[in-house]
Amino acid sequence: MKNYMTFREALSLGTAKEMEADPSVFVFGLDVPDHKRIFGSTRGLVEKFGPERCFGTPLSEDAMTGVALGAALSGLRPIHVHIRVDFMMLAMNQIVNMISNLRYMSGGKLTIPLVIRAVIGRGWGQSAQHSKSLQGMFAHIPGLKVVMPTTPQDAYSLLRTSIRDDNPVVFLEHRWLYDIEGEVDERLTVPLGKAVVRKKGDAVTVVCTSWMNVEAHKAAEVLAKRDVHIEIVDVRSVAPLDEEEIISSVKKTGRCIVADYDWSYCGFSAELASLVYNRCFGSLKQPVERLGFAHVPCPTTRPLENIYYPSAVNIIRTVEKMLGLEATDLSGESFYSYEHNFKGPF
Amino acid sequence: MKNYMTFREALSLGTAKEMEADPSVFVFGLDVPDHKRIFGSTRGLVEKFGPERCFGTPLSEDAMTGVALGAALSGLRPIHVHIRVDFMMLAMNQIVNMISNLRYMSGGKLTIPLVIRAVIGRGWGQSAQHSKSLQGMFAHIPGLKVVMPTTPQDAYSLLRTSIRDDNPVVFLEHRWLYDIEGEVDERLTVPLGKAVVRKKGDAVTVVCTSWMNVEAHKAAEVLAKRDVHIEIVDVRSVAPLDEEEIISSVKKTGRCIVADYDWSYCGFSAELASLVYNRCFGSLKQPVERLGFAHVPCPTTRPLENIYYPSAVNIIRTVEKMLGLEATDLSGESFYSYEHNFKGPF
Amino acid sequence: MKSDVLNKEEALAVYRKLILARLSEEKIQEEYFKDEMKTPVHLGIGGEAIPIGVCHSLPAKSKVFGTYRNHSLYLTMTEDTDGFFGELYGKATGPGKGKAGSMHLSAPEKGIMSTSAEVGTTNPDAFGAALANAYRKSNEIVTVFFGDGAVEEGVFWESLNFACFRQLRILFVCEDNDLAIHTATKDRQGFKSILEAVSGFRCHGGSAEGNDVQSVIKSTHQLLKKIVDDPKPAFLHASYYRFLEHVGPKEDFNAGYRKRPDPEEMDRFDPVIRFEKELCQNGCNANELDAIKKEMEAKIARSVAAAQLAPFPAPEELYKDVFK
Amino acid sequence: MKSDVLNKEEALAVYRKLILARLSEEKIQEEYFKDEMKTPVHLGIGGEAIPIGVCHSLPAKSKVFGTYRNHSLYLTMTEDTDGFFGELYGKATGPGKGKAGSMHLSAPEKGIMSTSAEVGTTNPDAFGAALANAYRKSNEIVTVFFGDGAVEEGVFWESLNFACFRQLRILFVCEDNDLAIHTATKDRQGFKSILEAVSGFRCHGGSAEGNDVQSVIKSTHQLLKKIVDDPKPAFLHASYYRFLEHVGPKEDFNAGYRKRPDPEEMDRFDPVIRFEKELCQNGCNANELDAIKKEMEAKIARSVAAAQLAPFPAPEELYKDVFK
Ligand SMILES: Cc1ncc(C[n+]2csc(CCOP(=O)(O)OP(=O)(O)O)c2C)c(N)n1
Ligand SMILES: Cc1ncc(C[n+]2csc(CCOP(=O)(O)OP(=O)(O)O)c2C)c(N)n1
Ligand SMILES: [Mg+2]
Ligand SMILES: [Mg+2]
Repeated sequence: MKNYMTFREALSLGTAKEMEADPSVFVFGLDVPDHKRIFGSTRGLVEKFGPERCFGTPLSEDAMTGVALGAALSGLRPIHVHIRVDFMMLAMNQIVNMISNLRYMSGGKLTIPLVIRAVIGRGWGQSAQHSKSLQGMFAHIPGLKVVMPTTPQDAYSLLRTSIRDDNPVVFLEHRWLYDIEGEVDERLTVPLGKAVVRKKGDAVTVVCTSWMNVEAHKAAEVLAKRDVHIEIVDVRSVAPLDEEEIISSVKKTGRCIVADYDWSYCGFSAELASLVYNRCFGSLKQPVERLGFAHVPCPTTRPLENIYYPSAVNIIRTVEKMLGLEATDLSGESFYSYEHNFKGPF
Repeated sequence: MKNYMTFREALSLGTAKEMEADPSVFVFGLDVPDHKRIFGSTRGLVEKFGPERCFGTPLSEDAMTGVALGAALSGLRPIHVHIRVDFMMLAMNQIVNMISNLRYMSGGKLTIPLVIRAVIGRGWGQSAQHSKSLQGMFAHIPGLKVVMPTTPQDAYSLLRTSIRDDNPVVFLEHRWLYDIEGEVDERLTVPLGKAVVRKKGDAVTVVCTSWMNVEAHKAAEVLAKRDVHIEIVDVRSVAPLDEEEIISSVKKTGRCIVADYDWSYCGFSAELASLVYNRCFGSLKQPVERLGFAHVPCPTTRPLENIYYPSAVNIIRTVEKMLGLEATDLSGESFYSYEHNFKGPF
Repeated sequence: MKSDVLNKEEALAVYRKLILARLSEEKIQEEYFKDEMKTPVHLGIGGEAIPIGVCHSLPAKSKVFGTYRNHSLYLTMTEDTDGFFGELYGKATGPGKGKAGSMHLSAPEKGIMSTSAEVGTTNPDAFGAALANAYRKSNEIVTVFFGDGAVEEGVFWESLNFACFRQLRILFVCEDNDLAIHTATKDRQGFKSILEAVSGFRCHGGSAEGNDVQSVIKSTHQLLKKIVDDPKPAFLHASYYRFLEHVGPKEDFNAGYRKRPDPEEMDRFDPVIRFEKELCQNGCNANELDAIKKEMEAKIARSVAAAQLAPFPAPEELYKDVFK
Repeated sequence: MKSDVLNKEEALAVYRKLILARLSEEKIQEEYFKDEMKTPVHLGIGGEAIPIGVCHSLPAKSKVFGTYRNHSLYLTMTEDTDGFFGELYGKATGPGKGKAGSMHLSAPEKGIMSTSAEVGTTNPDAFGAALANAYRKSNEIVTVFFGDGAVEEGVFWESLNFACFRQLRILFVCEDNDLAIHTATKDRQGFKSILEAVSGFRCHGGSAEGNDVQSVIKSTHQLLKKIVDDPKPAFLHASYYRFLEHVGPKEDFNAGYRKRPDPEEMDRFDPVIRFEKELCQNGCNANELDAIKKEMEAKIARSVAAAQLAPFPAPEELYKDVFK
């Protein structure tokens, strides 16, 4: 069954499917069952599965993460939702010292089938406390899987796979992706650990996480007018990483831009760059370019926020630089912008 | 005045000097004033400066970090000590969402002169919950400085500089370094952000953090017998990073091993490797090699712990591989090991 | 310490602050739909009496810490509508040069140290400031404002324990609107009342009607006196009614999680209406109040106009203010 | 539910567990200096009656969570000295194949789910298990053990709030030795007593003499009954005296932070001596106890010998057990 739907609908649908299939799956977290339903991504669940399987919590991220862990240890399959990834900083003790370790420390006796969903990225001037991504921070910790879907199909399929996975999965969803629409084949399974080439090209490989895929597509469209064709690889799974898909693309194009939706320094961007250099040693035509957040806290005001975040324009300019092309006039282009697509207050 | 002293003594001395010089400096944290004195590194302070300026706390890492921040905002210069870096996971909200941001969000009005000292690394079978390093995780966050001293001189001088710094500094000390002895010149100032070449060589540049310097020196000693001379660069400051010192060494040798005392994936090791590749593009004789913890939680039992942590042997083998040398017989060598240097229980 | 009975001059000064806060937020309601204030706004309409009453009672130069629902607190501490609207419009004239936005207003030079959008997070920071006072042998009292939801965060209890253990001079103010976003207290809390829950700790406790600025002043006054007489933390609990949605400029009575109060209830909940009534009963006339209202309206209008015209921060500002 | 009055058979079964725990830890004291047990050990000598008394009272298959001071808990739940010493020697025969060490003993198949060296950390995990019971409409009760220090961690209060709000069937057991490492409670806590501090929450409360296994059994029994009659969390507070240093096999009375109790006090503090006396007063003879002691000694000696001979985990084990 194929259906056209938004990313947020795909998330609700994927959750509902797993809740139907397995009575041990439940979803909880602050504001999960309220009328806003985490930007609509948990819509329909409390009606369908009742308040035992879809419920809110006190403001206690640390304890609630422990509760999720304890429930998972007891054979349930919790999905714990955070409306902002920033709040997970309160739960780092459980995540880094318990969830990631407990199976190992028990010699493999304990199993932790747990999904932590968290919203990342921009909203309406979300400031330094409601705007992080942190995939690199989570992926740095052995024992965690880290997933970043970009399309409605992946939101649906990767969420289902993550729920079925017997291990802890951090599932990061960009705030702006919720509105993206696309076809979703309900039978399609996507395994964790598989990257995908989203657009074929020969000029430069642009390796993207999350929202950067959207920016890269826009960049591709603009560049195509000059007959420059970039190849876009959507990482999808930050840990485990699909090295082969990425490397085979870079081997083909000989050039690589890492467009990671996070701070670059000591992040996933560094890992990707280092990997590409290592595996393509001697065959790269140019150094890898890394695009990411400016290395400062996220500012609230729009003009600074616009240059804080990497964008299609940065990709275009970087491609031009790598290929020795002149900077094209972008004044006629319309890029994704809040002004047309996204309103406040949150 | 030069004195021969241990790393732990250098830390107490540096703290005492700053406390003498500036009445707004104080040191606090769990167990700071008890008879063990954080492995001896706060010895003499409570006697000299009294319980107002050297005190213990409840077990409340999150709040105590906030208390440190609030005191710093009020013009004091707190030094907050954690006997294990792992416990800082409880304070990540304050660190990542407040301490690193507050100056920025206040448009530069708030100043946060704060040092967070934390012990990293191995002890006596410390397991997955008392053995992390996490320099990459902290350095990933804009607004934090991250320092890792290796010698008594640096412990002394970098701690003093960190206390005088008007910004938040995470200061990471390896448990085993406390026993290291060396000369300390009390007048010597070391600025943050400066790496140093510890040993000159021409074969391979080994860029080291913290304890890896000790391992690299042992490796250098062994390799020197075969007339292979490695150059050892001690990073010292993970953020800000001294790119030039590192790059100029690699440009000279043409080969680089990154020996970071942490997990490699998405960590500082990735950043260093990516940097070296980028700045030495086309001039590296071989791919950068990265040594770090095995990408698993830290096991307790000695035989697994010994292969979990990177060592002099790994450095030797990697150098041999890079230079196309046969693996030398190491059976006659005595490497640093717990058995001879370090006893339990902690 | 100030008296807890307001003379006319003081009463009008308090009124002035109430009306400044109220009209400023009503101005936001008016302007927000234009999408020029590109920052989430957590309006405090209905709750103004708490920060205003408490801060009125505090000695000059007291330090306060707060939450993202900070407009009244910022305005009562600073009266700086220029900076306020500058920040809301993301302009270089804001106290955070636009980097802060609505949720992080601060003016340390005026005593409002920091406000945070991570619930509960400024609690321990305030205790650090109180510790700094103790360190310097100062008797100043630090105040921290937080919502009923913040009480569920572990850091609240850690902070409470620390403050009570160290017997710091600190005033906790719980601004209780019985809601965390859309969830009622009864669906979140495992204790009968917050005052009862903290009663096992070594601190003073008291409550106030949060929609009655005089009640807030009275209770604050009593607690401050207790801190002076017997130095240890004091906990003030004040209930109020949140008129608008959690975040954003609108009402949301049709959302389903609560019903619209009837008009008389509304009036009773409204600290401005309530205080106006009392003022009029106690010798102020409507003209006096009107004049203040007009003055505040004009002040706000000037600040909004200035903010709209003010420049955005220059691009190089992105990289400034990270480190000193 | 078991009775809270022990018949002889039960009493001897409890004694057996007490003596197993005590002798196992004394064996550690004996062996540790050889540096073959390469793991920090937090010995529970003086505190054995708490986990043993509580677990004796629990229905079969109950789940428990604990701390790094977990030896008595592990042994009373499993009686598995082979695994225990295997783990302490870092051998493949330990329940964690040597990866866990002393601080993380667990045997989920026997109900001891996890124990943690991050203070306070297993509290919420236990509530997750209790939530799982509620989810499955099971009336089983989960138990969590923690020290007096853990109460200062925010997560304790978050967990308490959640458990009380959800009215989960859970037994909190505070093993109070008045110390966190070397710091006395009075130097850390801002409340009069922990029972008073939690009394504002919707839970049952009770206390026991932690050095008296019968007192522990009695109080546990009462609280379990309360949970059954009126399902909500129950909080058991039990004091005991820690005989040894915080971590490591030795005494540390010369460290300066506390003085050595006089010999009679010592005996009074000692749950084994105390219980032996009572057993002898109530119809057991010294021979019976001696026989149990001998049996346990032999069991321990066998396990230690086996552990010493057992293989270490193979190198490839390093990479196993991260993911399922
Ligand atoms: C640590 C943290 N968790 C969750 C949130 C999301 N959140 C924002 S406001 C809020 C409700 C807070 O309620 P309360 O403390 O009563 O303050 P109020 O909004 O009622 O003034 C929540 C859950 C957050 N900002 N920070
Ligand atoms: C989160 C955390 N903070 C600090 C420590 C260091 N530490 C280990 S044990 C301990 C004292 C704990 O006291 P308590 O909970 O009373 O347990 P006890 O050791 O007395 O059994 C401390 C502070 C830790 N392990 N974990
Ligand atoms: Mg509220
Ligand atoms: Mg204790």
